[in-house]
Amino acid sequence: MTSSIDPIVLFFLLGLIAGLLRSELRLPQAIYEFLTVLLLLAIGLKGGIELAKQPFGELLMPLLAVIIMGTMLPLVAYPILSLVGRFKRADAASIAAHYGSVSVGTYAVAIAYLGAQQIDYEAYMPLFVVVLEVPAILVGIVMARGVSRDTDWGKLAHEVFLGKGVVLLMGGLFIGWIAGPEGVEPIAPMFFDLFKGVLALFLLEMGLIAASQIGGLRRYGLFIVGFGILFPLFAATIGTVLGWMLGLSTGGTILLATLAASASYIAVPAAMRLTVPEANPTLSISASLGVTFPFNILVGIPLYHQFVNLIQNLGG
Amino acid sequence: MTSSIDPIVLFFLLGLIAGLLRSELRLPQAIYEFLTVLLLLAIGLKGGIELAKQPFGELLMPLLAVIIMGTMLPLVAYPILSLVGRFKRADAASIAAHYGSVSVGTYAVAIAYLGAQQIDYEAYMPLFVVVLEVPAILVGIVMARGVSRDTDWGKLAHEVFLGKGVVLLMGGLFIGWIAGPEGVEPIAPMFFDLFKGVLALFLLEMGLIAASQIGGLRRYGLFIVGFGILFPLFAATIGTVLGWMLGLSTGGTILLATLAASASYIAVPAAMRLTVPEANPTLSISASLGVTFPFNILVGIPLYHQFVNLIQNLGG
Amino acid sequence: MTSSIDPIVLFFLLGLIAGLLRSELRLPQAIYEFLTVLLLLAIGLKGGIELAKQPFGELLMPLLAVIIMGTMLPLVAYPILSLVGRFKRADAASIAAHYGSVSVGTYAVAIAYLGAQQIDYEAYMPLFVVVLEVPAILVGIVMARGVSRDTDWGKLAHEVFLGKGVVLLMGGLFIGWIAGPEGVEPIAPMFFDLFKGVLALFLLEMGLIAASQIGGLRRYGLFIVGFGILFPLFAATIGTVLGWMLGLSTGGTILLATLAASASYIAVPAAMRLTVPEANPTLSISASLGVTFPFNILVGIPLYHQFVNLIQNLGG
Amino acid sequence: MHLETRKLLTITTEAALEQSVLEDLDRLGAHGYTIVDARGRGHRGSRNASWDLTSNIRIEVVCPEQVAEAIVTHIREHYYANYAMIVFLSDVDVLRPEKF
Amino acid sequence: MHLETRKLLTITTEAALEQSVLEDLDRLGAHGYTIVDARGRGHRGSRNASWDLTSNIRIEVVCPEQVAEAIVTHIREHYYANYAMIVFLSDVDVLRPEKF
Amino acid sequence: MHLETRKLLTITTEAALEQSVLEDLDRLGAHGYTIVDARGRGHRGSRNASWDLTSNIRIEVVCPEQVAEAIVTHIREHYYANYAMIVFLSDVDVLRPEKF
Ligand SMILES: Nc1ncnc2c1ncn2[C@@H]1O[C@H](COP(=O)(O)O)[C@@H](O)[C@H]1O
Ligand SMILES: Nc1ncnc2c1ncn2[C@@H]1O[C@H](COP(=O)(O)O)[C@@H](O)[C@H]1O
Ligand SMILES: Nc1ncnc2c1ncn2[C@@H]1O[C@H](COP(=O)(O)O)[C@@H](O)[C@H]1O
Ligand code: NA
Ligand code: NA
Ligand code: NA
Repeated sequence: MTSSIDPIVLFFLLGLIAGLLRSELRLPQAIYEFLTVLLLLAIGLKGGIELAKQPFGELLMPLLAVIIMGTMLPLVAYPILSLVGRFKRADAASIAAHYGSVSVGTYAVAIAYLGAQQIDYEAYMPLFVVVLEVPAILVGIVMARGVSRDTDWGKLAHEVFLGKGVVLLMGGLFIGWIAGPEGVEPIAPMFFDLFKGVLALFLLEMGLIAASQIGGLRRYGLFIVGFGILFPLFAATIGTVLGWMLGLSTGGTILLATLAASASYIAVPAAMRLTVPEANPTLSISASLGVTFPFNILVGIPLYHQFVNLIQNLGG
Repeated sequence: MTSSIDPIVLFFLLGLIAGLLRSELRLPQAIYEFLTVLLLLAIGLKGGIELAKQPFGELLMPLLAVIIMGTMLPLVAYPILSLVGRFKRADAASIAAHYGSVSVGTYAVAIAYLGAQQIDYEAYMPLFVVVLEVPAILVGIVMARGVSRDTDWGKLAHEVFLGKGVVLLMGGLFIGWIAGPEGVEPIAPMFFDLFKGVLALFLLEMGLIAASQIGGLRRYGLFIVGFGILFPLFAATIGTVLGWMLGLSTGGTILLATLAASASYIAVPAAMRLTVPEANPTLSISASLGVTFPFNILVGIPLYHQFVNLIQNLGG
Repeated sequence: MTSSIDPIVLFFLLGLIAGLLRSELRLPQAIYEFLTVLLLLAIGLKGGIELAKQPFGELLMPLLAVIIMGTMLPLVAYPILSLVGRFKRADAASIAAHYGSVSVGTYAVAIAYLGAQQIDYEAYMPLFVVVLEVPAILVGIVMARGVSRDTDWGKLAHEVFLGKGVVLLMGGLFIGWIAGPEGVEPIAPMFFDLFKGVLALFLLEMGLIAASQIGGLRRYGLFIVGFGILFPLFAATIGTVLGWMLGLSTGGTILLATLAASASYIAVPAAMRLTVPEANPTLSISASLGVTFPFNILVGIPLYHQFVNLIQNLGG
Repeated sequence: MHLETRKLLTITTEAALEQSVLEDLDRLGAHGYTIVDARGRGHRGSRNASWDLTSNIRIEVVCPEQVAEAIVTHIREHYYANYAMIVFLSDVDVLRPEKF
Repeated sequence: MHLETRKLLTITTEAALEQSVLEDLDRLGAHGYTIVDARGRGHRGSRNASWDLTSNIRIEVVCPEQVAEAIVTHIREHYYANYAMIVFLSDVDVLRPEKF
Repeated sequence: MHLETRKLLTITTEAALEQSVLEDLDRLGAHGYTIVDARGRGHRGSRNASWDLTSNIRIEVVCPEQVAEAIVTHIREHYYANYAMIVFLSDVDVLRPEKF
């Protein structure tokens, strides 16, 4: 394991510091959206061409296990938030949903980390990203309001399954899978060669956004900071154990731990805003973006790598 | 001829399907404009450096022939639209103008197709794109309103010759021509290496836009669908024969057929909106973008390749 | 010295001509901002990884000398503008500040020029860009209003040191310095391979903007055109002599001459607008963008190269 | 020049509500609307549009008084408690009253 | 605070008309205007600004009543029949009436 | 439907002033504002938003009459002489008057 800090993480720090110093620096929203689209497509494509290389018979079990994990994590988070954090029902449910779901930006940093360390991982990991996005949202809604008549499940399904994230990840996956390694070659300069540059710029902007969420923290106190660090550590442990039980490679287990530890800031906030409007979005976003995202980027991913080494030494 | 489907076409399908399913996916308008600028400049530059390599004495005849084709095509389309389609004068004229002119996006897909198949084509093809853009507009206006005093021809010339398309294509052509292959090398990563990636993203957005035009089709019925497929087939035949008569290479003839078959959705709609405002823009755009563009991208280009093979076998 | 014109300069001319002909061509503002961000980061990164390669003990003297130059240049410009140009105090001070400061776009073209000619330069040049941005602003304000109580120096310092330019240049410098050549490699395709392409697009837009400033020239007459060419020639001479005295390399001296000759159009106008609002921004911008920027890009840089050759022949 | 008076209803709210509010407008009888992207500040804090979740939209609807009232009533009941939102009304003169 | 009343004229129409309408405003005596990019829906369907052709602009002009009338009359005659467009008028108080 | 009247203050000015004007609004008692990016033309020439320096913003503030007056007075004194800017006022009806 090389020890030097990855420069893309420095871009995040640059954005964070510039934001905290109230620099006028900011990327136009159109550029931020563009970078997100590029990341999602690139992750999907990368997964797709790998799938094209190998049979993927044994996929069902891992997918099922991962869905169960995505369902359980918010169920664990909720009582903590509710009893220890003393949040009202809607807020506890909403935050729990954020932490049960995943962050694509964190996942992108993790695969960049694995790339730099030349650690392989299973081709179907992007599928995990997709299937982990959804269940926590449903669990969150049910926790907030029971299985209510008011919830328009059709609309919700539309919102969840046709959101930008799922469509671009799945779309990239299919295109990569159909086109295969050679087919994708002509578009590789855009989606693969530029990947880390795009990620660097994306993280610059994420740093700026994270800085703007720190205000929310000041208002809502220490509990959120604690939860935003401790719960990911717990979730990463679950992810590590699950990855090990599923027999995933080192890289795959690190990714699963990272996904478990990451908290959503795109799909879940949008869905919660519409279905559980009485939840205060500042709470969940300042936890997810102001605490957990920086923690995972700066400290978490290498740490989860250690988790995996540990369990493999113990278990192997 | 390899048979595998080009991944850039899959991006178009992804956009189309996402649009039809009413996904929230969309690229910011600023990004769409940027991608268009990149495509236009890249096509121009590519043509320009080729021109720099070879003498281009024999250019006048082909240009003249192609201009005549661009003038005749709307004259053929008009009576069909007017008599068979029963469109009012302004609408028939406007649609005819769209089909007499060309689509740069379709052209870009065609050169990507030729690139993938390693088929060469004449360097001056981008000039064809430029000269084909204009005459159909003028013919369309005259068909709609006669040689009217009301038309401000000066303003129109400005609109047509200084539109984004012509300026960037011609600008790229000149820069490529002056700078030559080595001069352009330092900017090649942006304009050539990324070309197919840019095209893929552009097609993703075109798919979304095309999907939003399907509504227009429902309202205006089957005739438009028929016309939007059959007229391009006819025009491609004309283009194929003309390319063959001009002694163009296989690649050049495919491109000319594709240009003939393609219908404008940038320059012509803008010009028509201002000069023939009583024409319903939904009609022409839903034909051009909702039917002909997808048809050419998905089916047309390989088909026109067959046309060219056929005529060359018959003729040679 | 190869004589062929650099294609990126042709992009500037394309924008300029399109603008003068009132073409509808324009890049969305979001894209313009994005290109600026990419240029600033790339310049910083490039400097940073060079700094990482070599010790930089002897930096203090040159930095100090350069700061003094940046302080003196506006002091020379002011009396010329005031006495010969007959501008009111605020306007003379503001224009002087623009010319004492620097233009990052011009600097980028100069390093592209050196790259094409394979001329090396000192790694720490981006630091010069940063330290030259600031002093002229302060001098300008003091010239306009004395050391006034009204000026909110804290706010001003914030504006100046946390502006986009300084943050991204310094940020890039630090990241490049910490990450080193290998660390930066994964993001090289974005920041280095695309550099000239990004610069070409940036210059296209600068050409369009410069064209829109020509109107300002018509109103404010010949003096501005003369000043906008002659003062840079004078400043470049100073820069050349200073570079030679500091023992800079040929490339470094050309860059210092170019920096001296260049006039700000981002940081200074923004600062002046807020601190010396009675200065007419059209005057300084039409001089800086309408005259000096094109002059430096098209004529100045190769000319300053000759200056440097001359002094090195005389002096050596 | 024959002009008639209509209500101009301006709604500034979170971008996330766009779809939902537009469906309401349609159902409650508005014949059209105009949207611009916006940012701002209010009781629910600063919404600086640096990303989706903190973006605002500003919706303008010209409509007859009863429609305006129906919309305001609906919006008050469904969105006021939980969303960043302001609504205001004014009178405007329109040329083709049958359009609105 | 001395305020005078002027007309505020708001035109929402297709982005393609920008150049043309601005020339009209100038010729008919408006001393200024403000434009924002917009999207919307009306009798000519949805204009969602996903690309040039379906983009709207919203133009605001503060001017004396006669100028407003001249503009409205001109616009009605030249654009109403064929373009997606709405126009409305209201009263506003301005500080430096000589500017408008 | 209980409505109360408030002032709607609209300020169109150079984007460079955003920070400064917003601080003023806050200090002078406005409880919120809405901003959209704009371009335009006026006595200080064309501001076409092709880059930062020629961009406008359009700020909207709903507030009580005295606050509006305080803002207008302050703005007139501090910005009118040197900046591209227009300000106008109108009446609007609001639903939750305590918000403004
Ligand atoms: N007094 C006000 N004047 C103008 N716009 C306001 C005002 N208050 C709130 N807004 C806008 O309405 C949005 C939601 O307001 P609020 O629900 O008070 O947070 C804000 O983000 C602003 O864009
Ligand atoms: N009732 C309305 N209220 C607000 N804006 C409208 C209304 N009707 C139309 N618009 C706007 O004006 C544009 C053109 O309207 P129309 O000519 O009716 O299609 C639409 O795209 C909307 O942006
Ligand atoms: N009569 C007007 N109607 C609407 N907007 C105006 C008017 N005059 C000026 N503006 C806007 O206010 C800005 C500054 O105006 P000015 O200070 O007159 O240059 C312009 O760039 C326009 O956006
Ligand atoms: Na998680
Ligand atoms: Na055609
Ligand atoms: Na200088």
